[in-house]
Amino acid sequence: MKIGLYPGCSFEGSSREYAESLRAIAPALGVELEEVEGWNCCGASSAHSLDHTLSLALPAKILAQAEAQKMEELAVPCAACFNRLASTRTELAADSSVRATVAGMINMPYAGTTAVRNILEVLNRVLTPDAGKSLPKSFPHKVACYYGCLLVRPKSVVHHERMEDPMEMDDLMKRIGATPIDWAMKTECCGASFSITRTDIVGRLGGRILEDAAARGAEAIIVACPMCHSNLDMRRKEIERVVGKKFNIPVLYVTQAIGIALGIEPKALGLQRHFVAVALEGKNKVPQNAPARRSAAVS
Amino acid sequence: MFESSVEERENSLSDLLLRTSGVSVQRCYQCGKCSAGCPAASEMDIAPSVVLRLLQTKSEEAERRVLSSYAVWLCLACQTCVARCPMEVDLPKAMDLLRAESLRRHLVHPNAKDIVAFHTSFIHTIKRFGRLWEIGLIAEYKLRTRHFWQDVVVAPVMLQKGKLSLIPSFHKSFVSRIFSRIQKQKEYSA
Amino acid sequence: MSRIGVFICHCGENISATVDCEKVAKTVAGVPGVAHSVDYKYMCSDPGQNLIRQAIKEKELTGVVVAACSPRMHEPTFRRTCAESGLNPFLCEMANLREHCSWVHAKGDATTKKAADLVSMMVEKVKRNKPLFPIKVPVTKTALVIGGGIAGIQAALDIANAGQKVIMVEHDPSIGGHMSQLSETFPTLDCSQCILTPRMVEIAQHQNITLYTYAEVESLTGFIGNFTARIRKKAKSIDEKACTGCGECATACPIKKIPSEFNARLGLRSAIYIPFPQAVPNKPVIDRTRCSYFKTGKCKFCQTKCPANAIHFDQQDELIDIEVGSVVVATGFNIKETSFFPEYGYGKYKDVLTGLQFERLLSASGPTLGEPRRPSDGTVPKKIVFIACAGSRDPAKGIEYCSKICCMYTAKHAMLYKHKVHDGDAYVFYMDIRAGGKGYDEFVRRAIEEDQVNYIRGRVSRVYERGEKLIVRGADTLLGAQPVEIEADMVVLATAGIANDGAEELAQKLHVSYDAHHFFSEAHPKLRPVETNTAGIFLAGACQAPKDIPDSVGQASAAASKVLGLFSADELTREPLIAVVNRSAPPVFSTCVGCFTCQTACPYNAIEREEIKTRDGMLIKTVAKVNSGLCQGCGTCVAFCRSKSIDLQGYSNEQVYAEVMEVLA
Amino acid sequence: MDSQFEPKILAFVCNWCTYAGADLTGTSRIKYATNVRIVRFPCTGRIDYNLLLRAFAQGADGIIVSGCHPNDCHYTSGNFHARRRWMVFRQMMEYMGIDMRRVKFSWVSAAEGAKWAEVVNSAVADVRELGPSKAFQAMAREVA
Repeated sequence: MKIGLYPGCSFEGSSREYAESLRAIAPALGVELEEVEGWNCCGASSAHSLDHTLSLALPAKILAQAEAQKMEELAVPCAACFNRLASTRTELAADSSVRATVAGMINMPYAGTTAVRNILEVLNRVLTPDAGKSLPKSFPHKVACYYGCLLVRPKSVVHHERMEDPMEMDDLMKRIGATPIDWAMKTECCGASFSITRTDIVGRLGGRILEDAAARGAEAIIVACPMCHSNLDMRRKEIERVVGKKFNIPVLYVTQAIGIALGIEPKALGLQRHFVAVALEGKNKVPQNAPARRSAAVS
Repeated sequence: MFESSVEERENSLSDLLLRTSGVSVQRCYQCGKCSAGCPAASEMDIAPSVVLRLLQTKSEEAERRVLSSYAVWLCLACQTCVARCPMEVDLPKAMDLLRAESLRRHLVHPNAKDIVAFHTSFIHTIKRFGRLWEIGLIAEYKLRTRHFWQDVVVAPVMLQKGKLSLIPSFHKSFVSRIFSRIQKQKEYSA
Repeated sequence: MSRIGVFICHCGENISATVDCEKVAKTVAGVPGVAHSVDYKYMCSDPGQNLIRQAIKEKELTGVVVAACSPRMHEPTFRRTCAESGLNPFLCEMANLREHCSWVHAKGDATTKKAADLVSMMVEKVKRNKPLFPIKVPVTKTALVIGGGIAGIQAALDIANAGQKVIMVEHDPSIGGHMSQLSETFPTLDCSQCILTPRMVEIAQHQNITLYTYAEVESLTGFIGNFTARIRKKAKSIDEKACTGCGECATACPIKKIPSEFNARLGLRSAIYIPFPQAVPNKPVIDRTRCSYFKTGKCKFCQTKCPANAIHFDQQDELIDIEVGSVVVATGFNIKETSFFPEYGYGKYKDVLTGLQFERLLSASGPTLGEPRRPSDGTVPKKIVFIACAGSRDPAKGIEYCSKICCMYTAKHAMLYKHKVHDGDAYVFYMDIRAGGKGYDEFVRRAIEEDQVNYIRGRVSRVYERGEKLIVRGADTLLGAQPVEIEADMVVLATAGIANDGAEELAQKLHVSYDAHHFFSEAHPKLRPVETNTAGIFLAGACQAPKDIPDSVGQASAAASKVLGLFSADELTREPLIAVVNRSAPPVFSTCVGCFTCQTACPYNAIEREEIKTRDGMLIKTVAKVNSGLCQGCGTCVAFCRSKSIDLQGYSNEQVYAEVMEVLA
Repeated sequence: MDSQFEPKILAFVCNWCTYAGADLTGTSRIKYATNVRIVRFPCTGRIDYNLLLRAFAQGADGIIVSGCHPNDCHYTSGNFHARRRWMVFRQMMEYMGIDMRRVKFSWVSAAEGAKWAEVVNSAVADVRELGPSKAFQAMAREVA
């Protein structure tokens, strides 16, 4: 399957391992990723916090570029970027006059023909249940799937029918042999946008999440969002300070978990980049060599 | 304590909200479900549902209270409130507009200066490089806020773990042009 | 040649002030066919009416036009006057000179001219009026009551005690409805079953009442006074005559793990079961969807154990046609399940209950014998949170309306809990307390002041499990909406009251209208609250909207009195202003070509097919025929008829065309 | 000063809503133009639109058709049928050269006395604008 890719800024910096792990598993899953040329930042929470037009123009530019490259679908690994792009797409679809203004701003034609997909949608499509069977059930770990806010809300943009209790990541994990736990913090906010400005809030909110996951015996928290990851991993010290407790539970990107299951060696998945050490290993850990990958490959 | 006035004003914030973003604050029947679910409510000086109540009064004083509140800046845009609101009042959308107004009317709450500084720095880096460059962002943020010692722990580790790039991936791009176009249009409409 | 008499009324000054009545009388006197034209100060007064009576006799009038006030005011008066002097009342029409002319126009020629026009229009109409005779329809003095809850029971008893026959159809194995599930009732806290069961028994024993349980209305045809209902008696697989209700069968039944409907799924029942100890009738039924014999063809344990060998696996559904004169719909309501609230735990937390489930926990006949215990581990909850408006007043979830009963039963629940668990804490999250009703607000105050139930004004955002506890995240809107977090042992949702499943289909079977939420609609929200828009069909209880017991009982008695009023005469008299299909001599018989467009147009299914046959039964043609009992005289069919074969008595094509032509002439 | 044109307006109304509404206009003594003549029907559903044609042919200058508001019909659905049939029929009338501004379709309930006066007055005003309805009459005469 060939699909467009909008990496998003963090892919080049704070969430490198996400990029690495995604690129590492892609061939094994038979996914070919085509990057949006000369992509720009989506504006994140800052743009829509200060300037509505800007918060539309930046994502619109990205979508317009994707259209120019004839992409039918655009995979967006970062949940925050996904949400900005999807929101923009919805708002522009709803109002032709806004569409016109924004097209003027970015000085590019915009039709809204490119669909926006988050990483879970994409992975669930390639790792279909039967494809899943052919996957090694070799990630035998108890995991807490953490979705956060932006993969499931708001209704008007994401149209998620199990908004309060999403399951798609849990399903993915089951397919690679993990046992996802039923926990309460799946979609509670981690305070992402205050990572730098109000670290104390991040500490409190992140604390609630880690506590529940740990209390229910999860060996790892699985995420699909660089913001969530940096808050729960990089900000671990602050969290521990606020909660007054130590947690050694690692936080993995969904792509890393799959990578481990596929037997891809840790370095290629960027596990060493985490602040909280990842001790998890795949069952029948295959040494990194081509045949192993091919055997795991699904087309 | 302020007295809520009943006198109807032209171009009250609630009218503005309805016109520009289609959010009707009058729909709110003050059940408080938003405040109950809001992860930042405990930090806020005015709870989300109270923000709506103040806007419902349409009184100048109430609106000033909203625009100069810390609450509007503490909204995480996590969308929990609107997701569960029985009347489907899109608070996060309203918050965006309220922040913009708060800036425009120079009513930003003192404690919110850092948050504003962060957002501004963020947008500046994008304007300059088209993409986010963490070090650039942090640097500018620190200059704006003088929080020089914050994150001295994290940053080096990030560097060493290769999570920070010292040179921005430079895309002298169209983005700065987008900014100027928006600026022009603003002056035009103003 | 018709001889029309015209009588112009001054109505004191009301008409004559702006209309020159004499002039009108003179002008109209000139209209061909007018044999008599006078004006008088008060036509509705005795002397005025006498003028009419005399003229009819002396001038041998064939029609009368009274030009006075609105016909909606005095038409009956003057038609009676005519009838008294031997003129068919339907040969009398009124011209509305007051409301439609003198009161709305200034004095002047234009006004007088209009008055004259209005009168001559009526003259032209009356010339074409035909003598009509009131329609008499016989009344079958038996009422069908659908639903055996408190509303149905009340209506049935009222009708039966007044000496009329009642047939009650209940869809469950026992009558009693939701009230039989309740523990104690607000605001007096008397035990629900204690006041209900005697009435249930009375139903079963009343000589005027025939009871069909485990039965449904298959169809309803006919019209007021003359309905035919087809009842499906579902096979109970039991010979009710033989069965003694000993209950051996239920004990014998190996399938015992079926969630009990009566206990709101908190208790279990067997596949052959009596829903609850006080059930009426107190005979079991076999739930064929669960019974292992019906599923696998093996078992029959119950049959072998039955001392009366009353169990018949081969029993079939039975269809019964009954004649009834009137119908009372009392099918009640239902409640939303907790699964409606993902944010409150998707119905996956065992200790998040609906109000009805909590009633069962409080009820002495319930699964815990009246002790509130957690379904999860059987412990007594020490801290319990009640959430009002769970689903009601929630447009986002598709229910805008207030369910009306929740405020009161929530107060009752909290109160009863405190009575049973003295050291327990009860919290109620509410938006408004709607306690309108005799002694209701006092009741709520008692819960707050005497029983120290903690009322917190605010909606709950989320409920989730942490260990043994349920974490309830709410806000106190009276304290600036500051967040409140309660570690509860049990959460009770006052879920919305909704229409019963199948309400829509039933409404369509009965041809009664229903609202967007499938509650049945009354004919008029204020002045006709128990009638439906179909004559002879009445509403009682929560099938119309969520109601508490007093309201349901009140409406039931009201419906009963409507039925009794209908049954007070042997015949119904109806105005003959109805549609008719023309008939003519052979070989045409009727200009109707049998396209039956009229049938699709008629709101009352009043149009039937009639086959015209030769003596030796050969079909000549099929034509439309109006059922005079069903037709309400709207005339829609007339407008639809392509061959102008169907016409409306009193508003015939001929009549209205004549009116129009006259005024434009 | 020349006398202004006084149009002949016919009003076909239902007995339960608009006729009663017009009664209320009377009892509340609200004044309106004398040009209108009301013809009473049980329900707008009863109105056969050929009657409108005949009326125009006979020299009516304008016609008002008025009944119960949607869902308020005494016969539950009569007014809907009227409306639906009207949609079809109006095209035919236009085709026959009748200026549709001469026909006013309105909903006046038994409680809307004032509204009835407005309906009549605006109808009279509009038709006065248009002047006498000649064209169609002429045509009708030819056909006859």
